Amino acid sequence: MTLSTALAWAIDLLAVLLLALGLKGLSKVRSARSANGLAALAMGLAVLGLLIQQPLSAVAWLWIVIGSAVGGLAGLVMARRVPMTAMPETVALFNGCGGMASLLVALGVALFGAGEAGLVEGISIVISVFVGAITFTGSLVAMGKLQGWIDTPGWTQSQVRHGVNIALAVAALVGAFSLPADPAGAGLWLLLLAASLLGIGVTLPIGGADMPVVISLLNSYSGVAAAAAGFVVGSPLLIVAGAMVGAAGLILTQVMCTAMNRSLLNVLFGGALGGGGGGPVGGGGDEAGYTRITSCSAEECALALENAERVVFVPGYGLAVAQAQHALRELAKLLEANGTEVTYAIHPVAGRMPGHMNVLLAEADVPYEQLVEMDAINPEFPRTDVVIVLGANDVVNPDAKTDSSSPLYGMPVLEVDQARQVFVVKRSLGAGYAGIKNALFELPQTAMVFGDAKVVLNGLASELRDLGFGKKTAA
Amino acid sequence: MTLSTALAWAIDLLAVLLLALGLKGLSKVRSARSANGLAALAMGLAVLGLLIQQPLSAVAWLWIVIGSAVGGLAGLVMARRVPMTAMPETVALFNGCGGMASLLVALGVALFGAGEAGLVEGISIVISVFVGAITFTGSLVAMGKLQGWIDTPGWTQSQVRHGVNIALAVAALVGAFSLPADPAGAGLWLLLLAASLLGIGVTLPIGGADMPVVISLLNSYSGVAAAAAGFVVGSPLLIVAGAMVGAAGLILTQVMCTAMNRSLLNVLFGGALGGGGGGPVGGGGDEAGYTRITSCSAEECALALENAERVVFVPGYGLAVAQAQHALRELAKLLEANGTEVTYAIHPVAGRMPGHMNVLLAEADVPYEQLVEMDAINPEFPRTDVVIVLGANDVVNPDAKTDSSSPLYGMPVLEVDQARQVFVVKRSLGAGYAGIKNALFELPQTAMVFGDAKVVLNGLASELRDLGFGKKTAA
Amino acid sequence: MSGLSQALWVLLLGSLLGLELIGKVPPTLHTPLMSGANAISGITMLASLTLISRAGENPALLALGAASLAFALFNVVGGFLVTDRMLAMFSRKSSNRTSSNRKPRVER
Amino acid sequence: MSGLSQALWVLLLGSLLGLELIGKVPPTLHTPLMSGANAISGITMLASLTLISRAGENPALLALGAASLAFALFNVVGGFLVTDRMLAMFSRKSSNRTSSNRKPRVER
Ligand SMILES: NC(=O)c1ccc[n+]([C@@H]2O[C@H](COP(=O)([O-])OP(=O)(O)OC[C@H]3O[C@@H](n4cnc5c(N)ncnc54)[C@H](OP(=O)(O)O)[C@@H]3O)[C@@H](O)[C@H]2O)c1
Ligand SMILES: NC(=O)c1ccc[n+]([C@@H]2O[C@H](COP(=O)([O-])OP(=O)(O)OC[C@H]3O[C@@H](n4cnc5c(N)ncnc54)[C@H](OP(=O)(O)O)[C@@H]3O)[C@@H](O)[C@H]2O)c1
Repeated sequence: MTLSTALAWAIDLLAVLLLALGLKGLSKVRSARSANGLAALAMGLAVLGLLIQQPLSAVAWLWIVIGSAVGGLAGLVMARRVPMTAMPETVALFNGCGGMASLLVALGVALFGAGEAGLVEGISIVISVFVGAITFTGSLVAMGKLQGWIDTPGWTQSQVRHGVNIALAVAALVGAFSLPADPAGAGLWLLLLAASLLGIGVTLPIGGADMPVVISLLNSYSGVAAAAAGFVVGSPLLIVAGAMVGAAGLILTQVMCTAMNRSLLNVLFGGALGGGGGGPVGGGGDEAGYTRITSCSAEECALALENAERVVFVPGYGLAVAQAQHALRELAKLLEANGTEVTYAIHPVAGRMPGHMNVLLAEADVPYEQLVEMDAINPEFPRTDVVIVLGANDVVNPDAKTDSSSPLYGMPVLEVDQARQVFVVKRSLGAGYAGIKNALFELPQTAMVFGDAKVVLNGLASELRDLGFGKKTAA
Repeated sequence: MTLSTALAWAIDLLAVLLLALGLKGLSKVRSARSANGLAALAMGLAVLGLLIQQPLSAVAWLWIVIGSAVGGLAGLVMARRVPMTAMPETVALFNGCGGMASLLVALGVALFGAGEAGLVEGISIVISVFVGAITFTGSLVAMGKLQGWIDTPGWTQSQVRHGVNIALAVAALVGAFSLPADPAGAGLWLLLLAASLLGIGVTLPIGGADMPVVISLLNSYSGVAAAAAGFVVGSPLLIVAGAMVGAAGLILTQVMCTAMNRSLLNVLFGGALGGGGGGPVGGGGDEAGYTRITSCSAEECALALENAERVVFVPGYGLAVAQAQHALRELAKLLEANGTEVTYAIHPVAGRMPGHMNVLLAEADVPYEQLVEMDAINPEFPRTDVVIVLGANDVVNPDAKTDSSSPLYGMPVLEVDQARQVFVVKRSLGAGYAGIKNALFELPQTAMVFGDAKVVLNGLASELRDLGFGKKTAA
Repeated sequence: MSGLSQALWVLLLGSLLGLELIGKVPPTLHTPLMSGANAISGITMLASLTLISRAGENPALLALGAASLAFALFNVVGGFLVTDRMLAMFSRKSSNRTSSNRKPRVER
Repeated sequence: MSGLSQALWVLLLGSLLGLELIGKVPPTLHTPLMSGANAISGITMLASLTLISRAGENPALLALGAASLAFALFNVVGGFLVTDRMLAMFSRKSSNRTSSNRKPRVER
């Protein structure tokens, strides 16, 4: 063991330690931000350890600089520019590129024989290519669906897709088995093509609303791809880090499913769910089945707000879609200026990604103290005068508590039905993500205010101004 | 990779998985017992994996059978026979033997060159011998002190011991460094001797009451010794399992220290603490400093019990020492037969080992439902008529809540001072483990009943029988 | 003990560690954790660097390696930055007290 | 990747795993956990077995190995049994309801 090997080894060791600490810290609110920094530091260290150990030619350095500059800069710009609400698709894109990187390495080794040619390396190459390709195409499809660029074709909702996917998997397997005989031959390309198509075929049928789960799963895959690449180039650090991320991603996927009351199998093989899930502009769906609905105008709602002392806003997916967070903030300011107590009830899985509402309202400069978590606000509803539900549906469905046959049964919800008066702002009687009726809409204390969330909020604000609100602050 | 190697490898893998699951499960009440079985199964698997891989001659088998029979049988008998209350010393003995096993393997390899002779093996042998010897002698001393066979010599409480221990450590180092030149020479014996003495020198000054912590630490060491033995014979399974136990033991040691409000450094280098810590028959100590003490006879106490509707017993270390658990159970039965509600308040660190009181009372057939954990019983004290504190002291000290200068400050205690009447049964005004005064004894509602716990309890029972208790059940 | 068996041990232990590290994550942290873990999976850039270092004078291999490196670094740099941005949002404690007293902004 | 470096990786990862596995242990379980972990540390019997298998015809080595095996098995067998005995005490739920209604035993 030379000095530089020993040093490199110590650095690798430290890097793994820091990575583990980083992953651990990321799962706790307090430490999350510094843990992220720690993980980044660990990555830097790992690169350092590698560079110490491997002598590089000038040409190699040139290519490294070019590659880093392009990738790093693109990442930097992307990370700065992208709007907060587009986080899931951004993560999907990053993730896909990670898978692509593992894939390219494996291709390089296979095509040009830049590694040992043992059985282990062979298997590792197959895994790297297979998982890397699935991760890449799957992530891109996930991103496309979240952005609304890609629709869910009809045939993917039928049983046909299972047949297609199985055929693709078999094709990939055939390619994989013909690899040992001819590492750089047609088998490789068959494997690559089949895996790429499989990534599309598996992700395409899944509803846009389930995408965070899928992305988390694909993220776990990209860890596996990294570990496989570790076997290909013989780097224990890469194996450890890849395995760690792969396993952690799996757990996170499971945790996410539990949080939104679904099973992973159902997400993967159950097809798209709910009316609102197809894309960010989704909605509509089955309006039948409601009787006893009271609807009211923005004016009536404004009158109720005028007399209220305590108002709670419940933002949901619809608010995000309508991009109405700023309008909401303006309305809240008017009320506050008038002495009304305003808070926001944040359900953990409101919206389409975990933490969606925190991010959304933080973007509109809502003071952090006014965002109240579900467990803290539920006991407060009985002494609340007016609740305004803004494009939320499932997260305020009282059936989740009472009706054991409901698909939502067991999911903790915001108990807005306890409040004196409830206004529900949405465009129609359409269902939410879970695609089911909401008993809240039929309660006597509930009134529907139909319309786009942003339009209604702006309307409410101008009604209030007409009532003399906001004069003082505007002066 | 032949088939048997692959099989052995898969078995090893499974064994590590089960070991990890076992360790994890052991830290949760529900799963603890099955987790223990899982870990045992894993050990069996590991042995199987090894036997598959290594062909053994008939002679080898003979020796294996002899060794297993002797060790296994002794372990079986010991585990069956030993009284529950002697658990810490039993664990210490087992642990010491584990260290001895690693030590013997390393000696065998060093003396007869039964392994490769690289630097790594050399270092591993040194570590195995060093840690193994410390574990062995340290554990035996710990056991001796817990059994009351070994006293704490005066000089070990002075600073001299640090000098002696440092000298021993240096001697061990000298021996270690002379090993590479002559693996089977004097250096080996110097290392062995110095390490053995060091184990004694480090453990001897520590008070008997701190022994559980020390045993847990030594247990962690025996994990390290096993991992080192893994390097010596080149077994990754051994390395993993040893490292896992070593690390887990360290964490457990830390957790135990926290539970009894001490720091590990203080335990290791602070010397014996408290009057009652010297051995199981300890006690006595500083009786000065109390004024306003009310003492009363067993008769008066019995009268109070006669009129009580709710009685709570608080067992402590003194009850264990007096072996009075059966006497307590008899008294409780008399009261219950009379319709009195009887419960036992279990403080997590009452006694001298974690869970001491559960084990003690379970041995006397006290129904499980009557054992109430601290957090559950504390709110009940205000509506309790009579509390009888039996040889407990620190765990009922109200200063822990109020006096920030107290060494107990911050430790959660049983709030018996909230009850209407408190009787404290102990032999004198002597201090407990922490060696401090107890403000409880001076409270107006407290009365002391001086005497050995067993004697007092028997006295109370006969007083109650004189008052006509137990007639019905006896009939 | 062979290199492969050891590498597999490393794989197994790394996975077990990963399983243990993520315990109870509050839902608000799911997205940042996902994105942070994703950034870490960009560690595959080590493989890209190794490929480049082994490429010698082979231009195709060098280009392939550089492309792989670019993809990986895009993942890493973007991932960490975006995670940090998100976490900054989550932890903005009471720093907006003042901004809530500012004059209402003109609506866009 | 050399054998040593890999063995050290295994050591490191095993330790990290051990650190993670033990989380919050209720005090009543400290003793059983200690004793269970202690039994596991008797895994060193694998080394004893290896020593015996490599001893060939060397009687001293065979005896040493057998002694080591005996010590280790004493640790393992005794450790697991004693842990089980303890845990049986902790979890005896309400099975004593009946025994509490038995006639009082004669005091010893
Ligand atoms: N947070 C996550 O990580 C996550 C991830 C995946 C799935 N989910 C699931 O998503 C659901 C979230 O519940 P949620 O209450 O927030 O949403 P939801 O139940 O999906 O309901 C959203 C409602 O918003 C309305 N809406 C849509 N566009 C609108 C617009 N422009 N203006 C006003 N209203 C609009 C829709 O009704 P109209 O069509 O009638 O307007 C719809 O009923 C839960 O079931 C959760 O499990 C959450
Ligand atoms: N559970 C654990 O794992 C563990 C381990 C190590 C240390 N500790 C520590 O030990 C302490 C436990 O508190 P504790 O209240 O149970 O015990 P304690 O504070 O040590 O007090 C025990 C009392 O029992 C009395 N006693 C001794 N022999 C007796 C006899 N034969 N009959 C009647 N009374 C007798 C003693 O007073 P007299 O001498 O006046 O009779 C002494 O004051 C805590 O400080 C804890 O941190 C616990």
